[in-house]
Amino acid sequence: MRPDRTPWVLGAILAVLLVVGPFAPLWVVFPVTIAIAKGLVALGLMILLRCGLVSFGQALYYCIGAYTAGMLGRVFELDGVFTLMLAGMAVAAATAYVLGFLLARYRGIFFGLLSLAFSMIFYGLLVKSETLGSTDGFNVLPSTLFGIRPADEWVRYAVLAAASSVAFVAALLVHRYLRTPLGSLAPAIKDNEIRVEYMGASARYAIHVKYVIAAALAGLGGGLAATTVGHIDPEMAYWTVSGEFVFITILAGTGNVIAPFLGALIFEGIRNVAFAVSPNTWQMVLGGALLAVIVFLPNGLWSLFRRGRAA
Amino acid sequence: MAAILDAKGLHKSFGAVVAASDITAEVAPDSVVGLIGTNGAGKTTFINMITGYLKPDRGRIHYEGRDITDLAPRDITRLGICRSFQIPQLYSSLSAYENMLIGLSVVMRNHGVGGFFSRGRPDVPGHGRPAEEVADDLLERFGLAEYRDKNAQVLPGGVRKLLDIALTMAAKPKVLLLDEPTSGVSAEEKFSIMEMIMKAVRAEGVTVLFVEHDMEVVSRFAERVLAFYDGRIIADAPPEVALNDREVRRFVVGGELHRLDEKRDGAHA
Amino acid sequence: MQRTRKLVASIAAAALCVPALAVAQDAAPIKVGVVTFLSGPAAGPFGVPARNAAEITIEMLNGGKVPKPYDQKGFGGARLQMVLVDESGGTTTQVTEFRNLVQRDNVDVVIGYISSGSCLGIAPVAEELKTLTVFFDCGTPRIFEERDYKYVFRTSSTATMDSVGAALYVKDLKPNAKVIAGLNQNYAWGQDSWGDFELSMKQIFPKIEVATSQMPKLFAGQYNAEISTLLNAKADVIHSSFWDGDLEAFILQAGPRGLFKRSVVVLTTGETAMYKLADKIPDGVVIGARGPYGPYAPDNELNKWYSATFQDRYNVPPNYAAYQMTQAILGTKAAWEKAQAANGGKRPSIDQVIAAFERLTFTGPGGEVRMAIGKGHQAITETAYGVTKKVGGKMTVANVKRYPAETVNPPDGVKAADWIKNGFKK
Amino acid sequence: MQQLVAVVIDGIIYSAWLFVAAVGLTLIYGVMKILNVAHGSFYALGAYAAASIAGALLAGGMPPMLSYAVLLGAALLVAIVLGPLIERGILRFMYARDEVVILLITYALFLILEDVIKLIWGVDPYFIAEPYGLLGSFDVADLTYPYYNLILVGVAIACGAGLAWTLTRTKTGKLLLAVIHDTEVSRAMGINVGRFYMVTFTFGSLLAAIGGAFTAPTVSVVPGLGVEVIVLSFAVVVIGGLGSLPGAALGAVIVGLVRSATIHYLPQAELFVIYLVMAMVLAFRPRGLFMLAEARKI
Repeated sequence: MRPDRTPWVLGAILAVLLVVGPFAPLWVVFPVTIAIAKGLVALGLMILLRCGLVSFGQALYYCIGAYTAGMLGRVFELDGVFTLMLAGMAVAAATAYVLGFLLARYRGIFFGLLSLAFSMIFYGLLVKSETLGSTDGFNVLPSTLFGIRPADEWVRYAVLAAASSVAFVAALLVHRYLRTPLGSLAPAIKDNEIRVEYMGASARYAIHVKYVIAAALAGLGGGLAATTVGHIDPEMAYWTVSGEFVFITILAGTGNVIAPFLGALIFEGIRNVAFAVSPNTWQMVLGGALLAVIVFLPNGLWSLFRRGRAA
Repeated sequence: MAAILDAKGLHKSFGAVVAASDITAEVAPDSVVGLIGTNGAGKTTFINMITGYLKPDRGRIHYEGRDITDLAPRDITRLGICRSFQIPQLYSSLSAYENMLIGLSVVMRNHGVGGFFSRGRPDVPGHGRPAEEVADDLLERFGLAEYRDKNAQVLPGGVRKLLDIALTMAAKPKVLLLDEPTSGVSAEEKFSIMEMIMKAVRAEGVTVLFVEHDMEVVSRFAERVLAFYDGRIIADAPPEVALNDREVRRFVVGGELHRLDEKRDGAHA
Repeated sequence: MQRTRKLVASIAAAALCVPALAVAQDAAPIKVGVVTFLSGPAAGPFGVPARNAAEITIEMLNGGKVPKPYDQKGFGGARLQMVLVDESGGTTTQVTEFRNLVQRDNVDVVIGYISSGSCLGIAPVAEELKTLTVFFDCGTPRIFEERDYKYVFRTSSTATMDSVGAALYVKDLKPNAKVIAGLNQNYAWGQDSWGDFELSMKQIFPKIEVATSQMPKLFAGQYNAEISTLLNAKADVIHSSFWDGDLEAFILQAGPRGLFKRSVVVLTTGETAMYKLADKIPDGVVIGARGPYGPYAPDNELNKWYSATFQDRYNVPPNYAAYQMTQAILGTKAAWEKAQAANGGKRPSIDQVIAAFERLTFTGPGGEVRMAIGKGHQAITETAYGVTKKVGGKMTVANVKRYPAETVNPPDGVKAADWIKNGFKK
Repeated sequence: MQQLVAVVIDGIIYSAWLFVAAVGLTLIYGVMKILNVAHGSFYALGAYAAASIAGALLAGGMPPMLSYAVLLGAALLVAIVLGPLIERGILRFMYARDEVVILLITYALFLILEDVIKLIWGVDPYFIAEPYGLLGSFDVADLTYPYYNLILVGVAIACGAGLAWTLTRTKTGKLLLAVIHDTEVSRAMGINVGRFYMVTFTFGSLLAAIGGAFTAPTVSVVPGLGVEVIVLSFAVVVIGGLGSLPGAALGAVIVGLVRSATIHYLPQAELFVIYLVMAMVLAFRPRGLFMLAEARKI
């Protein structure tokens, strides 16, 4: 058996981010932090995708995470970056636990579209809540790290460090999870649910658990995005945002827990470049790039890293 | 000794079609029962009801004295009743070995071995060895070693059947229901395959119910025969008695015997 | 296709002009980030006219062709260099792009933002990055009500002015109005516009009855059912802050169904559609332009030059979004040059520009702009409303009423909603 | 009572619009198992083509009554040029991929087509209002409706009936049903499955383009026109059952009537009522109203 190198690679990436972070230009630090937030959402989607499920409503949990973080700041004036992220994660997971009883019964396109419907209903509720600023949303307090507010020049790095540490832990846990019996059930569910049932396992239960984990990760990402961007609005629950997450996940491939983060980083990169080089037609550049990846890298970006070993 | 499996007055209909009508049967532990009958006679419905895929409209099923009628398939499986399928239910995008590993991981999960923080390889409950070893051992016992790393969807039909049964053995069943284990296999191979299955399964004292159309296979391997016709059991006896029953000869065996004779002639020639 | 070619040609022309001008000037160029919608539904009515306005204003400023008092080249003699960004993609994208502008492209000033959501999201980031940022169009009064900003300015009035002005105009036009109804898009802009209008109407007409408030989804496009309810409402006045495609679709669908005959319809942003749909808008529809812009712009030298130059280049008159963009650039220029003068003619620091910008009064093509509220960061202007009237087949506005800035804007330090609730008093 | 009449009429008009916009989606899904996000682009392209071509012809002195034919012609043009191009040029190579991957491909196509539209037509709105008012209007329950709305209803009925007739009464339709039922067997029987896919995709796109073209006279044709249509049509076909023609019709009628009733009686809820209906229907009929549970033989 091949030794499991993923934890070491993850650790190396974390070390690089922590060491290089302070020296990187700030305009790089910010999108990397955003990519980590989106990567967390994509990590959750990857768990579902391994069971053959695609959620077109993951923005629901991203938005719930963000609004939880925002509301904690607004109502209780909490601003610790870890507190906000964990709270976002908890509320998202709790919501998913309830909705999961319904959604775990669905497969294929129906799972996707029902989750889309839920996220759009949430979007509608937020738009109707004028005290929360409706579509304009509201600002999230600048975050603190263990009660310390870093100086302006350091706040971005502090958030990046916090984000990459959290992402490291999340990725490691998910990596372990995927190797547990319950985690490794994913391809079995995707492939043949009847056999899973007749081996004595409940596919529905397994999917419910995975759904909650995915939602927790999305909530984590949403909380992180809220503190990073400093502003939240209902748009975060809109279906186009969910579409973006699915795109990142497929782009990345499901081979490894590192893949979603890589996918998010590359997605942000392409979008940044597209905005810069062709402000009038960036959608075309983005669409073209994504099409190219799907056509030429059928198993996602991760296949680039596996090619040598797969043979 | 008390029956391990006890079905009483099972009834199942789909609209106007009656698939099972007042089926009552007891199965003794450590026995081998052959289920015979023409297509649509109710054999598979019977298996489906026992394994929880279908719920009977009326009637109860007891296993080891416990009522399992309303349990979900997975719960029945966990109690020790496993089944194979007419159309093998495999993880078709994975290799035979990976199929076994996944099956074993489900079994481990059923027994609550999380293994989340454990760094070593825990033993599979009931097998007393790590999953990798059990997988290879089961493949070996079912003669599948040479197909170990082949994708399940490219395997020949008979091999897929065997893999399907090997998968069920991962769960350490006490009762095994085999739905046409030798269909799609050439007549010459039937016996050797049944031989292998029985050897692997009976070594562990598993009670076996199998559906079979080949009366020669039935009379060779079954200790007892349940003959189905039109949703009812029309005979319940040892093979030599059941296969010579008038009703059975007329409704079940008729066509089959004819075929059997042909085959015999061919074998002689 | 022709449009595209023209666009390419003008960009190429602008690009060719830049080096030639650079030779003529010694000062380091000032980089201006310009952010407006270049894609999506807001691009047509606001984003692209605003981009055009930015292009032509910066080009004219660099050429020293703008009338007094803006005849000095660029900002205080330093050439302007524009970096264009699309406002689409949501707040996260916009914050990213804003940081790119400041930290990657090193712009000196950012001028832009149409969506109130963008403005609310960008303001704290501008503060964090200590970058002078001038909002030119977005309407929400919340920006300076919720927080004080040092680096953020807005050179156009808030949306409160549009709603209060509309209510005052209804008082002049239909003093006996009894029933009102609303049709607004279901998002912050539509909700706030209707909220302020309803509140103002209740102050002016204590007995006013609201028959229905329709809130269709943004970009819904199909309004037959809404129009039926509005017809059934038999309201004296119907208020709508619809814009762009939604506004135009509403006009197209409501006209043949006789809504304009049954009620007086107030379109607070009607100016963006009035020329395009001249033959579909009957006489007597109340048209707003979010301030003294377009048909309500004053008859001064600057405006004459502006509307003629814009019309000449783009073959359409500038709409209010274009006016507001030019106003924002000229306001920044005024502050910059005031600071430069105070700095002995040397290039001012950003802090000096900000000091000069606070409580500045300057003149744009839409007349006088006073940075009077929001601690000197938020502009107030007069506003005007009128009704459509076709003269010889040409769309014009008649019965125009102008409302001074203090009448339609809250005083400094008072929240817009409180001000209205208090009967337009402190 | 009067309001109830208005609810029904408004609802039916909206349903007709929804049906035409959505039915192509269900056709393409039914045959090819592709959930086509670029459907919205075809809708927008149809509207743009109709507005610009009809506008130009009207300016050139074409009798206004001919404009209805021009709307149809414009939609045909869009579908015949782009349908085969996209299906043969891109989608054809992707059929082996997962459903969701193909969905993402159509999403990428949608992004690209959005900018293509912008490059061809710019960002300024196009209008082709003449056909809307041309036929006059009728009064019901104190409300005025232009007759054009009846044309929309007529187009919806014609599309639905034509499609149903083609599928059940013609040889092509029967072959198509064979393709839907089992692609592999059909291919083995010598049916040119590739051509069926191309025709289906083109025809589905045509329906979207017709939706756009016949909506153009009532709206302002602007960038982003197609975005709203995508999710709405998804909702309609999911409620009805993916791939089901009667399902799409019923889905459109349900959504249309519910939305209309909401606007008349509870306008604040309009924003999410469609998604609420979708969630409710899926909660009780997990595969939509007209889609049978997939029987799996074991």
